[in-house]
Amino acid sequence: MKLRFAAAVAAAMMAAAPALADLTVPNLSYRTGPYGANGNQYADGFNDYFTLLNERDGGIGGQKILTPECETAYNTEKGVECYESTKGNNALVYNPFSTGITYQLIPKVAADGIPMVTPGYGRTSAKDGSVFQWVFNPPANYWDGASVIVKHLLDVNGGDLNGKTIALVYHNSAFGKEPIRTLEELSKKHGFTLSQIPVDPPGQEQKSQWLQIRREKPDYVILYGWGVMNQAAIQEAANIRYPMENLIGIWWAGGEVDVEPAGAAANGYKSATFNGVGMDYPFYGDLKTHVLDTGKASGGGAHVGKAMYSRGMYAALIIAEGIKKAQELAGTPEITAAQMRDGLEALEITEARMTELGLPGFGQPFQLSCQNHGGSGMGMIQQWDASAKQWKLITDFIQPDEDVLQPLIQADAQAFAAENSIQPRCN
Amino acid sequence: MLYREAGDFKTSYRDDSQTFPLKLDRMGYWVTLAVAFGVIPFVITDYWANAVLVPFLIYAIAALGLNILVGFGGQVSLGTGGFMAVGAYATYKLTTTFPEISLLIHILLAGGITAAVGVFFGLPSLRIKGFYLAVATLAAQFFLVWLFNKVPWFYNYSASGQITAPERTFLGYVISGPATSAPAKYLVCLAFAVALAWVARNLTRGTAGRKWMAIRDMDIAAEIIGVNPLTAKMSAFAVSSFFIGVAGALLFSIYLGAAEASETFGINKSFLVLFMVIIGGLGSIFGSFAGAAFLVVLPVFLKNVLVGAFGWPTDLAAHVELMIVGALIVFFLIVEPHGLAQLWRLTKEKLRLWPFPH
Amino acid sequence: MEQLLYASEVLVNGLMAGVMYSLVALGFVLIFKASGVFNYAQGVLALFAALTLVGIQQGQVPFAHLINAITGSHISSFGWTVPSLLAILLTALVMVGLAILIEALVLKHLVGQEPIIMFMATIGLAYFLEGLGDIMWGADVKTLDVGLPQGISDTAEAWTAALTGYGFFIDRLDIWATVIAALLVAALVAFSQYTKQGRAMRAVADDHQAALSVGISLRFIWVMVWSIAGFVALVAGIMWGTKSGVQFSLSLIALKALPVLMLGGFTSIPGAIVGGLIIGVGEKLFEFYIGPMVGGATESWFAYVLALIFLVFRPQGLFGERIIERV
Amino acid sequence: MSPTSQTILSELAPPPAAPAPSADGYVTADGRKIGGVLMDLRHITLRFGGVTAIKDISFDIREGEIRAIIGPNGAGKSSMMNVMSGFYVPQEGEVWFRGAKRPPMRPYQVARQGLARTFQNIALFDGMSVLDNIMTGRLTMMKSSLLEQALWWGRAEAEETRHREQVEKIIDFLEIQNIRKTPVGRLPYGLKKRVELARALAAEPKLLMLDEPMAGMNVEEKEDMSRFILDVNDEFGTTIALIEHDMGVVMDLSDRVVVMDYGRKIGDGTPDEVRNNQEVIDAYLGVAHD
Repeated sequence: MKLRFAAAVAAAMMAAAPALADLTVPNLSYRTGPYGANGNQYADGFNDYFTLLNERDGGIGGQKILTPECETAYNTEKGVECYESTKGNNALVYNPFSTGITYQLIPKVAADGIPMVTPGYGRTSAKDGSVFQWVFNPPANYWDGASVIVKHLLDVNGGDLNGKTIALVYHNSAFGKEPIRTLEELSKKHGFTLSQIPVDPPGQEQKSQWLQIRREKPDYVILYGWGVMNQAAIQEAANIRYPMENLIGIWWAGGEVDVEPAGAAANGYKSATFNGVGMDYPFYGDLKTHVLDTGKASGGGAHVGKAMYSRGMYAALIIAEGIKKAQELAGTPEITAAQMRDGLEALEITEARMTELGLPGFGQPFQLSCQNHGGSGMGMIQQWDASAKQWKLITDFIQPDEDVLQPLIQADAQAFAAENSIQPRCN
Repeated sequence: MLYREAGDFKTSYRDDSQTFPLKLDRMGYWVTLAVAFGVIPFVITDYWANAVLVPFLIYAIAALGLNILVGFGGQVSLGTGGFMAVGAYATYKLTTTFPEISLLIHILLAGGITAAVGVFFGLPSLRIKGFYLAVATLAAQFFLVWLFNKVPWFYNYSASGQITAPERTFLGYVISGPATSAPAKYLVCLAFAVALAWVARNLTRGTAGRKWMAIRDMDIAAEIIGVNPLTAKMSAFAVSSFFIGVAGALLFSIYLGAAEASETFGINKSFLVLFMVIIGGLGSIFGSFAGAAFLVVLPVFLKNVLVGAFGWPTDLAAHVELMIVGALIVFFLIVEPHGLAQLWRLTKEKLRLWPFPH
Repeated sequence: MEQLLYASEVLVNGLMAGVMYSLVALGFVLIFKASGVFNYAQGVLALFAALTLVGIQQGQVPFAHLINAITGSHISSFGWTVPSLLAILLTALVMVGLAILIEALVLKHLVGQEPIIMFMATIGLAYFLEGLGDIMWGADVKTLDVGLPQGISDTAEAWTAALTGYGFFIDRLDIWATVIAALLVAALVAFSQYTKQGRAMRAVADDHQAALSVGISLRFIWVMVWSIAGFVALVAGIMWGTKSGVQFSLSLIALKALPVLMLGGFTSIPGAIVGGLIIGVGEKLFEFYIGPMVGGATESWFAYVLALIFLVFRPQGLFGERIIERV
Repeated sequence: MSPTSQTILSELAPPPAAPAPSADGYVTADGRKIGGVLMDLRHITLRFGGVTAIKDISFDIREGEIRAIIGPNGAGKSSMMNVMSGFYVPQEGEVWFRGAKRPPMRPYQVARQGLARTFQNIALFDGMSVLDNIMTGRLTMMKSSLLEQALWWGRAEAEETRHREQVEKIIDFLEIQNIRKTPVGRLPYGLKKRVELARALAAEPKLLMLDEPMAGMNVEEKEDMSRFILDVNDEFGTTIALIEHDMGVVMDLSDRVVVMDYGRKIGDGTPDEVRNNQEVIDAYLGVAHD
């Protein structure tokens, strides 16, 4: 009796193996916990893109793409469990959608030889492919985001930020602390004063922080928040009547969920983004025909077109293009994880290709290489229109300040290489 | 009738105070150990190591530690996450500062440092009791996490505040860092878990354990019969924190390989370990293992059943999983408030009588 | 001078924040006082109440996601909206129903267990309700609007500006919260002083055995107390939900209430209020004066440390009864 | 001490049967030798807030003696014992033990000087077995370090076995062998009392204090307990101070008796003397206090 039970437990502990010959891209998602609202949309977008490819094109190169989901609850340990339980099934590439889990997985994917793609999050210095051989963070990273925002502020101020003050309100975690070093460099370069205001997660209560902002009256506030912290920050900003157009969030503070609870007061709030917004793309026609109308949409299609959904979709797009490239290079549709890495390192997404995919201007053109795992790092600025309940793009793609970023990335990557005795390659 | 104590006589007090007075229990124990050390390392996969066994062993150590404090010492603590963070960060600082010294020694030292921190935060227990103390230990939890987040020295000034375990070897085998094999991880954790369980058993069956339990059961009477509450409570905090520190060190250096204070060692960790202790059984060493196994395995099990076998969407499964875990906690408490260990004892008592129930 | 004005503004806002903490702490105190149960699920109760309120208000179909997943349908909404006041009433009824269920399924079976076991059971309950709330109403961030105003109060700003030359920031929602909290406490006091049920509740709080022996039904009292705590959770949920949307993180406000409880004593309603005010003011002033020197974000731990230091000197809390040790 | 009781005391002439207590002790009626002063309580006054529980009481306890403290409910007997065991610190007065004045110290330090006691409302450790409870009586004698205990090495194991042997003797003596491994919480009242006595005995105290050791017992149990008390005194030569309600028991057991009423001492002497003391009789018969 006891033995039989143990056997049943053991059997259940073994994750079900998918049919061979399919390509597996595990979707480490989170639909519960404090960040479940964001994770929900993202995971739906990620799934739907592959569903569309499977339904419309029969997969990529004739190979169906499976995206078995595993719930991480944004928890690093569950993330590791998900990674371990899925990697055995010929996992091709990972996209954990959590900076914390990314840090856990960086050494693991290197040991296992499975590439990881972290669009817009994760470890910034992973852009240096000579050190981080298995990690990719195109098209933009946290430091790019900070630089793009400052560039935008330069544009708004006629190229001069001298004497201005900028406050950084940040999630007191790995993610929130990322831009500090960049912004410090940029403040030296452009002569603005940077003040740092940390908010401990979860961050529903930010009265002190916003009273401080009200007293100090910084010209601009940059928001690196996540989850409830964003909603609370935008609400408090509205409460003190901080000019919304001077409050600019990183892309993870740029979803509908972040602004909607504040209602009309959030009108004019800006955030960075590395992908297009809204549903004015031909792509959505196909999506409707093949996925939404056939009832195959992930999560019932409730979030199609939302900002987080779009980002999840874009992440899937980058991975799909990588698979395609890898198949070309390998000369076979049944690629391995190592071949996937080669495909990603040869990945080039042009404007023409984006148009071909039905998403003209949705994402920036970029090219990866052995050395460059991060792409061009451009971002746009979007602004919230509360009456229409829509994000509007107000700039084109803005190039980050590579002069400042590149040395920082190199220094950080080299420190990592030294700490872990990694021999840089690509020479 | 197969499981019995009749005829199992003790001829010395030494025999009588051993861990498993019954021969059958003793045999079961040795067989378990033999399998754990002799069989599992050869069959273990990455998945079993990383998703089940390694976290189980590490949490068992933490639960043992907390059980010493709560179950034996009667002092409720919600600072476990913070103390685990001390262990993790101490290991990180030690092993990056003195890379030539074995990681295993650093882990023990980290336990010692955690013990010192634990004693400091345990001092209020001399004045504060019960739930007030539980909430007071949250001060340690939040302050320590804030400290490790805030002071760059603790994370060697890395940009994101993450700490990453460097590669370390023991007897030529890699035991830390990404290249660690599943058996190596498992064996290191197993060795620590077995050794510390043995230590916990020794402490709780002897003088220290009696002092702790006396304070737990009736602190005033304990003092009047000669127990110094200061040393008794502080030694409970020290020993408990040592265990928890080692667990934190292993969690970081062997299991996860990277950690961030607020994410990995948050308040949830404190609650999780406390659940393990209560569900397993307060004041029981076996219970610490049972509780850890229950709470590590159950979610993985439920996830695999609901998502893997039934094919539910992951979010539904995750929500149902929460409901099931919650309902099971309540159910267990109603059926047996003294935890899995008591359930196991009762089962054994029934087995002794089987097949003649009267 | 300017610094002093800023400090006063911080102090006023600290008081307001304290009221918000007190609202959560009140629920804990009610249950602990009447049943000796440290109800960890209080935060989740607030989340559950707020979720239910939004769900009823917007005419969501409960368990829509589950139903859709099983039957393949696409339902989500009844297509009606319910007026705020009615929705609040209906939610209060749901909370009463929940209290009855909790009593019948959990508490009844655990009468007389040790406090830590009861505590543990409420943690199990918290898990369950968290999952249930998500399944019933979905995990999205929801906007809660029952018509409470938000944002800076112009009147307060104008007055203070005229008086001191610096216009204070006072959130209108906070003013409302203060008024509502005052009304709530007054109602609770009136209830416990002037109604038969209230007196029975106090009797149980004083002495379980004695209350039972004069024929008070413990089960009824427990249901009643949990219902009231559910209602208090609803009020707290409305306040916090209006502030930052209804979502999982709402349940974490319980962590803000714990130091208030330590300070005020687990059994004292005035303690919950005064403790909340002290914590609110203390953590805001500390963040204002000391925060910048140590890198900020001190609010996560300061409240606990303050309460801890206080307790070392006065172990029974602010309003707790003095502990006399006997053998 | 009120003047009246002082006069009464001075009127109490030394009885012919027992010689006056001197520095060197005396010999009891049944021929036991009583030694010098073990504990001397001098002018003890104890107040709780405005309530005075003990008013200027002095008496001594001699080596080898069985000394009883009696009095009606609320007389302050238990408070007196709490003062003796160091749990309460009196506002006035001195406690002398083995010829030295007791400095301010914590109760556990008092215990280590060689005092052990039982409690009126049994204070056993409910979660532990009978054996472990009795072993706690010997905690003050344990010398092994935490590290030795952790590794069950060096002194730890030897110590455990040695003390276990002593405890087993006490278990035999009190005839509780069959409940050795039973958790104390499950025992009936009478046995708990016995285990508590065992725990106190295990400490091998110089002075054993028993707070109502026979309260709530039936006649048979009382007889057993009386026998144990006498045997302890006899076999180990342990000095015993006891509080008891049952006058019959007190008169049979004790060598000298202190009588308390309303926090005052109203009588002190051999059982016979106390029995004939008018104030004691009044107190027990409930004569109205003025």
